[in-house]
Amino acid sequence: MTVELRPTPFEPFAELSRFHELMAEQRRSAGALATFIGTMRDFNEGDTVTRMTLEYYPGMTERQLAAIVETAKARWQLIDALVIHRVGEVWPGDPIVLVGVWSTHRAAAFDACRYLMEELKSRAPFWKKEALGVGERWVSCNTPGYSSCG
Amino acid sequence: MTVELRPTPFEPFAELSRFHELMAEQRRSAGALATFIGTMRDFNEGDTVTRMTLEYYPGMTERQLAAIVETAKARWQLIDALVIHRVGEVWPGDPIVLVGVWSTHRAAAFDACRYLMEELKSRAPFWKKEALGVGERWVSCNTPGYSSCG
Amino acid sequence: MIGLSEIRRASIAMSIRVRYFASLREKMGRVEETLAAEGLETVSDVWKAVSEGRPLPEQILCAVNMDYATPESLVADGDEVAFFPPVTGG
Amino acid sequence: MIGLSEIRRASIAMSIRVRYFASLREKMGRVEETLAAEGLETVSDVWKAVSEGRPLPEQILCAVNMDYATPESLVADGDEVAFFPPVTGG
Repeated sequence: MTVELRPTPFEPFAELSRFHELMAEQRRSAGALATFIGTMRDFNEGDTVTRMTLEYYPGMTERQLAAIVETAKARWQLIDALVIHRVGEVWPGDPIVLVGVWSTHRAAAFDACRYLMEELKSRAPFWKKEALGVGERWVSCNTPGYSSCG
Repeated sequence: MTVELRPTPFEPFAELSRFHELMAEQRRSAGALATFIGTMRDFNEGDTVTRMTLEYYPGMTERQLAAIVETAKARWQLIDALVIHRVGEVWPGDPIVLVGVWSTHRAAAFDACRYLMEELKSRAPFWKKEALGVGERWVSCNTPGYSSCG
Repeated sequence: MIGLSEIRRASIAMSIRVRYFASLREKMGRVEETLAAEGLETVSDVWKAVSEGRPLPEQILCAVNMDYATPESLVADGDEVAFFPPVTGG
Repeated sequence: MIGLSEIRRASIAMSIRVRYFASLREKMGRVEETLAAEGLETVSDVWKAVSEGRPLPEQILCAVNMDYATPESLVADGDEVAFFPPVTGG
């Protein structure tokens, strides 16, 4: 189980590929990989966003992410998990968060991946400040993730 | 929305990366990408599986996959979706299925990705025949995917 | 007088193509066959025609022209009917 | 007689480090401060000490030693207490 904070841009597919290959024999028995990649949008609440700064709480952020991953590991049968989250300045189109969950069964992979994302969004100490055309503003809250559009 | 049947091995992360890049400007506004990758396990029902043959129904398989994707598109607000499924001979560790769903919101991406996988497994005409140490056998049914281990 | 091409067209039109897949294909010992359409009104009739009158096993799925169907679904000249076991993709 | 090093140790131990993040950090106009621990029993006491006696705003989250806490959570000498707005990562 790997949790990383990244101060510089990352390429999510290359990260997933590298992590997957490093699993060697184990990956053969995995069977299911569910992932989520969140990238920065160039709009929010009707405004164009040109840049964003991600603040975090060094020490607590890592601690909370590790706790969330441990809970997922205890709750589902997982082979491995990878969580990468950007900090610092990000631009539209930049990946912000990557969650990957390897399991023998797809239900566990899907459930754990979503759980990690929802917990990360509601518990991990990160704060987004958006740079607009004129001025800046803090994002005030995250949208709940379990509502369906269907 | 792209649906492909592949008679030869594919690299899921490279496929996702290529598809993602081709989206150009649109991807900037996507925000959320949920994916599922299913790889061949080297065991099933307690036996070592050395090889597998994926049979399909040319014409109907493509038609059913396209219908499933259309239904997802009507039900959720999606930017794009990619479905790749292997046919022919596969070996342990080989990717079998890749589903990627791009959306503005993570709930739609997660829900639609899972919907596509469950529908694909229950409706798309594919059949697996496993080669064991001695002999071969048809996989008799897919496990339901909505049960949680939690 | 009926020309050869008309006979051929008629014989093609008045038939139903039946296809089998996976374990059912192996059990039937054939990949496909073409039936004369006369007297075949439903998928169930088609199955009986190819299986010496036996009823369609409960777990066997059927399709007409590549859409899922039921044993009661109607069939017509030129249709493609398929029978296969539960699908196991993904 | 108390030596200088003992005084220093005591002054370090008898303190609580308070940290602020994001919009709250900007509102407070400071990143962190160190309070004398005397008379501070709960997170709520710490907040009152840094905000001229005002109650902790409902939406502000708090942590003690990097674990989430409530206004009623106890604090002790040497603790790190943090206040911040709702998190918006992911």
